Amino acid sequence: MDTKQVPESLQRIEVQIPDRPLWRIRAGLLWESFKSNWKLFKRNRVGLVGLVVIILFAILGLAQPILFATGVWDAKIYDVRTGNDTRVRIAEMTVVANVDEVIDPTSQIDRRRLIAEGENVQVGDVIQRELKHPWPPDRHHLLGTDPNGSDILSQLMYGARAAFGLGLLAAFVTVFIATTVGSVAAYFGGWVDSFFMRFADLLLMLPILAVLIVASSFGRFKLWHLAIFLGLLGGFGGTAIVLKSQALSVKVKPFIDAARVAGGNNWRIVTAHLIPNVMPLSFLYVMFSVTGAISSEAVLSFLGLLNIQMSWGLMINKTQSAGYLLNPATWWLIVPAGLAVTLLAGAFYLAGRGMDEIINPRLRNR
Amino acid sequence: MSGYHANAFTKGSPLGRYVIKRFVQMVVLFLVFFALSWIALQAIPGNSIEQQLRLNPNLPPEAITQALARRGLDKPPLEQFWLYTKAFFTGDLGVSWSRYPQPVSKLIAERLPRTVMLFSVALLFQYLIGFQAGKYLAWRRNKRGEIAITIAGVSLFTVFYPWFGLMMILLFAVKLGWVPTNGFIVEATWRGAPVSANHVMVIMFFSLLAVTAFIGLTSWASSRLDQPNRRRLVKIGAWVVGLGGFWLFWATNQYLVYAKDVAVHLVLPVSVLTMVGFAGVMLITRTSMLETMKEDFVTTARAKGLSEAMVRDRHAARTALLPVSTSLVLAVATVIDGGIITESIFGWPGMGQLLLASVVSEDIPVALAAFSFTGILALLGHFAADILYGVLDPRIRVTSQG
Amino acid sequence: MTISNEVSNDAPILDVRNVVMHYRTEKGDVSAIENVSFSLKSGESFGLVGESGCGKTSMAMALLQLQAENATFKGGEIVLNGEDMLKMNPAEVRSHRWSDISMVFQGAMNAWNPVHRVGAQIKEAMDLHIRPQLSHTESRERIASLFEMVGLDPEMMDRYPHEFSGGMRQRAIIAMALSCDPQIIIADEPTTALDVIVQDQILTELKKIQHDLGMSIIYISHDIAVIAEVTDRMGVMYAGKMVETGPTIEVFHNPKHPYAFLLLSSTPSITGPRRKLAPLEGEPPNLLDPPPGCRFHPRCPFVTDQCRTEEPPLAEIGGGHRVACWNWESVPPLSEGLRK
Amino acid sequence: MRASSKFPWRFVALLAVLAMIAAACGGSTSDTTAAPGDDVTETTTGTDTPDTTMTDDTTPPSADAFEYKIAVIEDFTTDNYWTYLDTDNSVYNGYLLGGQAAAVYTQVAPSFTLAPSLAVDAVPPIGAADGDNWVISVALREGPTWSDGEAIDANDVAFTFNTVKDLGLGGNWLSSIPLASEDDPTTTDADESAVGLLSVEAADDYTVVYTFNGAPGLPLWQYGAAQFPVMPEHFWGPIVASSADAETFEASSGAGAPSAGGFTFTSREEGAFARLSAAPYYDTGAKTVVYENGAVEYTSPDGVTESYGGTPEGDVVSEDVVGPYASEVVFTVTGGQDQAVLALTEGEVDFWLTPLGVQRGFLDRILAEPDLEVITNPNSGFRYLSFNTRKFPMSDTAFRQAMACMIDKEFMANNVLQGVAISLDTTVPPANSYWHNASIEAICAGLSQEERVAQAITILKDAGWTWDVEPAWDPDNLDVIPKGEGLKLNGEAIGDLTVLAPGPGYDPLRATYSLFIEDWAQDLGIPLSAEPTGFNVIVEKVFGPTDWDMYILGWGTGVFPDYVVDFFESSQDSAEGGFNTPGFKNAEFDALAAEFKQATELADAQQLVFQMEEIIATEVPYVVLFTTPVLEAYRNNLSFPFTAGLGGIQQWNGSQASVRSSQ
Repeated sequence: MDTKQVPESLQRIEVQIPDRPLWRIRAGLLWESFKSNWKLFKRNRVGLVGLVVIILFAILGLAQPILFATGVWDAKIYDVRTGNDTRVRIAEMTVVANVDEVIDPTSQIDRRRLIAEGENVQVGDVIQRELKHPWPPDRHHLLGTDPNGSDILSQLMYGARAAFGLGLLAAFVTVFIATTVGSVAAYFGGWVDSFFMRFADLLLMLPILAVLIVASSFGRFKLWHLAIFLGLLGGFGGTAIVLKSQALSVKVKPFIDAARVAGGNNWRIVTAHLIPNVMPLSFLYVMFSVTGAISSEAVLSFLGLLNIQMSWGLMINKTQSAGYLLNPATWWLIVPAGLAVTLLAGAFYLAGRGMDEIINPRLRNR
Repeated sequence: MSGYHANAFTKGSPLGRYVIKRFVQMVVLFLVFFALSWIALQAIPGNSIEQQLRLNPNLPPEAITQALARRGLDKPPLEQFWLYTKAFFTGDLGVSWSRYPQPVSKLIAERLPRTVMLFSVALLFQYLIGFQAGKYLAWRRNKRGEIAITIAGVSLFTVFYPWFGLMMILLFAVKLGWVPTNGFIVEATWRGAPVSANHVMVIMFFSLLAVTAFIGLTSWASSRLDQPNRRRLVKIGAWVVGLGGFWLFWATNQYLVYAKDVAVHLVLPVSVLTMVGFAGVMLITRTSMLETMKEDFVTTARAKGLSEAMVRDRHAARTALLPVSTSLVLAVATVIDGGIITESIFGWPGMGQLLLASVVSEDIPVALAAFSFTGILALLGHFAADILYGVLDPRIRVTSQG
Repeated sequence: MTISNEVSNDAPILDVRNVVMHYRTEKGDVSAIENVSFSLKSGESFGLVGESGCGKTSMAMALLQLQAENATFKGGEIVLNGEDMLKMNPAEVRSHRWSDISMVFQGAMNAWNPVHRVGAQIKEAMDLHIRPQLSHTESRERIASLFEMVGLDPEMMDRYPHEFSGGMRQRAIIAMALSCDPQIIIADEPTTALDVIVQDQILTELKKIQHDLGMSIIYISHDIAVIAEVTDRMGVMYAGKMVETGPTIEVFHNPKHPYAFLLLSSTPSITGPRRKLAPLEGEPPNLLDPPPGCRFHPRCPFVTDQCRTEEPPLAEIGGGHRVACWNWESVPPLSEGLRK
Repeated sequence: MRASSKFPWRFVALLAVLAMIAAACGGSTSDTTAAPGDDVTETTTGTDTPDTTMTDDTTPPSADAFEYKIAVIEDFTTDNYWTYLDTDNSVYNGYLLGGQAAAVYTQVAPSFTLAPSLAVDAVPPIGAADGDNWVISVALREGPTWSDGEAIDANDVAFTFNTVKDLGLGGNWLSSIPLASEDDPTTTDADESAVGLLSVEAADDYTVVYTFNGAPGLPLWQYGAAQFPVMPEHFWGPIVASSADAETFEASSGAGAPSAGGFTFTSREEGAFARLSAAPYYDTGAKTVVYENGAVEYTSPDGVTESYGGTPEGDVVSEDVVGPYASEVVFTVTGGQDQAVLALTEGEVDFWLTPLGVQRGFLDRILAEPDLEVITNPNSGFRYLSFNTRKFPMSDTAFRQAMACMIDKEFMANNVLQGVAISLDTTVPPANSYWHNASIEAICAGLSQEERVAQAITILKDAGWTWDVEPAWDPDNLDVIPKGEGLKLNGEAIGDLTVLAPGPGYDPLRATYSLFIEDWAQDLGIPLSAEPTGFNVIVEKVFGPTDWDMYILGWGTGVFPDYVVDFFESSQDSAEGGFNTPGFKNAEFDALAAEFKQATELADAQQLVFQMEEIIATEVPYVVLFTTPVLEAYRNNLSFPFTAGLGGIQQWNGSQASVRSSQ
């Protein structure tokens, strides 16, 4: 339709005096806007795909404590740290000279492997042999076990919780700081603005990965330290700049002047008027920050630089250091974890993009 | 009627003032960055010497004190900082602690060409492909395939990169065996080579730069030609001459066999970097294009009877190029940081690996030099991005002066 | 006030016949242009007036085939020099754009691409349409003369749009619109964003150019006063329909459609006769679900039962003045105003 | 107007030309700048081809000459032997450069038997007192030469010592050349009485005189100064003379340095590869046979047979006729372990030298190749839990013993860390057979979980510990229920304790172990929590201030067990810069340690080590946890003189001079 702006001179606007309490009107409006936004979001398949994946991972993360609590899983076997399936799987195997000759890998074994594992036998011997970890997926371990005999699915679930915890904490710290900094800088301008913006420049300058490596060298760098650190970097850095420009566009709106004329003090104007209007965009950046945080953690863990008990990145790191990395035969050690990082980070990003098309008026095509 | 110059850059003094102001800001920022980096690196528990010598029980304790003294670590921290800063700003980057006593500048000179080689090629492909893909994606908005391409693009953009790289190695290097798994040269080829690998890479880089610059600039210039036919001819000519010249240059080059070896090793890392990086460029371009396409001037261009391709390329894309080119400049500035993972995965001994190793081994002179290098690159990158923005968007030129 | 222009009696160069255009949206079809017809003769100026959202800009865009992607034509034809534009393929349409119909856009700032020089943007159109192609020098000379014609310093052609003031940009747009010697110029709110003095200058400029070059202009505006000032004939659109059309003097002084009547009553006129101002109450209808019968009936003070069910045809009432209203005879003369 | 229409053309043309020029110059500038600054690449990648040295007629028959291709996963950082032995002492530099030094005495693979190399006497002479000092004079053989034909003589030995002393070289030189304290410029007044080398002089061309400031024992003399690496004076002398200080000297290139080991360093491309070329070797053709009892039978190239380290008895462990057989040793630097395995399986290299050992996960891929062989050997090192005995409750012996009792090493090795860890009870591993005290058994060894809990409770009770809630084994749940609570010694409760251990990203084995230790301690009511901590942080903490509780780390050790003294002697307290991190103080141990340092007979030293180990096993300042096997993989056309031995083939740089190819 004709979207061009035309003075409203030809129209007459009727003002209704509300007879309901203000909060109900507000709640109603909020609900309405949520409903219409949800409709828009739903139409955007991309965002929906992201949301579905996020929910799936949330379920995965929540399932683990339930499995332990209900006794479906025994902590001695399924604990991600000390869990260890000590059941013994015995196979009777003939010793051969080379696995290439092996027709049935469950009944024949390379003599060199036995030598490497400290047993000296001759070709042709038949031995009783315990199947060593990692075990391929079976009904006890849906995604198999790792070289230490602990369950991959359980680790994956734990990792999901770690990723959510880290990602969301980092994102909220980022957005909390960025919203505050952005609004304050936009509203007060002057040296406050200069200070924060130069500080943001400084943070943008940092080689992020290198800085994280330095930070993780401090030895006792825990997951939540990382989350807050990432949150600070993002919150005072790039996100603050984006949100400041949003706050600037809100600041020039008439209702801010009105509030000022009405005698609102600065702080109240910032908290009651500026920040709420920057909020929608902030929420968008929550999504993108989560993506960044999850990837950062995974990279650091992958490089073996974080001293944490379990995470998806660490699962890959452990696979690599134990020598199972480029081995298609033990795919369950490397594929689920890598895929999980990719999917969850991607899902938050997709959901963010979905929201972007709603929140960012420049992208709306209607 | 030669020349109505409205170009703000020729007006001199306001821009000059702007540059000076920015330069002063940059210097201050760098000093803060430098000091903070030093403090952070210094604050890491332990030190390089402890790491090297502490775990040899046969060593007398004097060995450690002596090693510390030789590196100036026996002095109080503030004095160390002062001495180091003084030397740094007079051009002396000091000697490495973990590879004592090799000069830091030598280590960097050794690593830098490799990183530049890898990432210049990768960035070239990323931006060429990403920009084109983003253009088409925006143009196809809400059409079939857009969602699929977007999801594929986002997946590549957010893929857990180290893992993805390893999977690609597994597929293309291990299973299919098409490309080498890692490294940048093969010993057998280089045995008795009359030239160092860095030398060959420098030549490769500049020849590539020359060809890219030639083709790019000629194509750009051709868009100013009036007749479509001549325009096409010049464009094709540029490619033929550029690539032909490139071929001729290398076909007759005595180092061809070495360059080929490096090129073969470049294939996989560059492909993976391109796959991961182009998606980001594509998404930026798409967003930027979508914004641009809502502008009235795109309608104007259509009303003028321009073909869709011309509207897209000359008007929508030209304007959408702004954020993309800015991101290119910033990408160049973060190459070393990004190199950490890529270089670790593909065994490419460049600046990224040097940075990682130096931080892990607490080799402060090397780490600080690498940090400073990235910091300077980032500062110059931001500066260049601003200037570039001004060049590409005439609206900014005026405001940046005022 | 009258405009002295020879109006040729030749066959119309542009004939819009019963065009129906809908926008397809999530919520349903929006009937944006419903059965609109008008024609334009060579050298004639025609005005389209109406509230925002009445379909006049959609109509203008339809003339250049620049309608939004979700627009569909349900019927009618737009005949340009004997060819129906609705039946042309995109390449044919493009060849007619600017060379036959050019446009002066509303909001001149945004109509220019900020990253190209103004001259280059004009030259781009000329390179495309003028055959044989002009040399570089020739193009620049032509642009210079166009600039002089619209009252701009020729040196300005090497500047960027943001270096122009609003009025200058609009002049430059006019220069660009003229650059390929089109038969028709569509001026879509050519003066809306400008201040009054500049508005007047631009309109005068346009009139002069039309006079000098003898081209046809379609003015589109929500401001009936502007239309009255510069056109020979005009049409009033309401909710996607043409409700009244005729010679400008006739319509302006003697509106017979209640909407036109109310519109004119609500507009103070310096040039026209004194009259009482009356407000236009209510809002335009939702075009997703237009009211049955006459689309104006919910707001119409002269409404009858017939209006609510039957759609009035656009009927001739004499002197080329046509009105789509069952009760046009009840509409009082403008000078009397609306009796409450 | 014309001008502006042509402008971009000119601009483009100009830029294109400039770029081409830049391309051309880019090459030439780097050419000229590289040459002076970088002697290394200039001389090494230059035209002096290795073929000229190959054609030298003193090299072994080139009939089976082959390239010995080795993969390494980390780059070499220097080509200067002096620098390598100072602080650039990475194992990789060792692989590359370690073979080029000569030595007066040496240890023979794989039995580590002490044997003469340059020296004439089968065992190092004891020497005699000379006033306050102790003087040992060693006669050298005439005949050994550097690869460039220069004789290796007493001047080289003295030169090496003087260079280290005069230039003040540090790092690991000081562990090979124990300078007397008075002459050590960095030492203040402390420890001046410690025995060290005062001087090494050449009495004549083939007599070296070592002067100590006191009587040296085995650690200082036979397993110390007698084995220090000797460098060629004729090559390094001029460089030393022109070097202002140690830094300049160590920054110089070692390319072209003559070698005493069959290979010389030829070239290196940073981050890619390095090469050694076969060179004339004075010992080529010599035959060394090592017997089961450690005795060595050596037949020189001219057929003279001698034996060292006892009379040959039992089976032959290794028989080796020295080459070099390979024409080149080519090291390829691969990006990581996976890439090294790929290089191995794809036939690009013959052997993978890795101090980490081949990880178990790689076995599948290696064994898929019929021409690859895998061997396993014990590692010379151990991982351990250390208690801070300066602090309560770790200061209580019963507490430490109870903890040690709870730690079920067999369970960990067999069930949890299957095959990647071998349970260990002593700091000297069984594979170091001469020094290993086989009679030592860990506390509670062989007991079940249930018995361990009971035993630990008894140990604690006997020492006066009490509980609010006493732990008990619940046979139904096979677990300790209830867990202990309120553990006290004479009313003194235990505060929260932390065990620092590397995170799973650094070492999954120790990380896992620490979690189990946490569980076991909590069973007893000890409020212990495992904290994954960066390696550098643990090191800084435990060698620095003494406010930690427990930690888990590992030691890589040599064969000669003088480290036992370093780790537990009270004068070596880490608070004072030593290696005794537990702060262990035991008069009996200190006495044995002092005696050990003065011992000159192997048998005496052996008994002393046995006794010291017993004290450690009872007092448990360390709980020795486990060691890891070293897996190595090589192409089976290679033949090594031996494949079984402590530390594996890599302990001997991949037996560069003795390896043969069956092709």
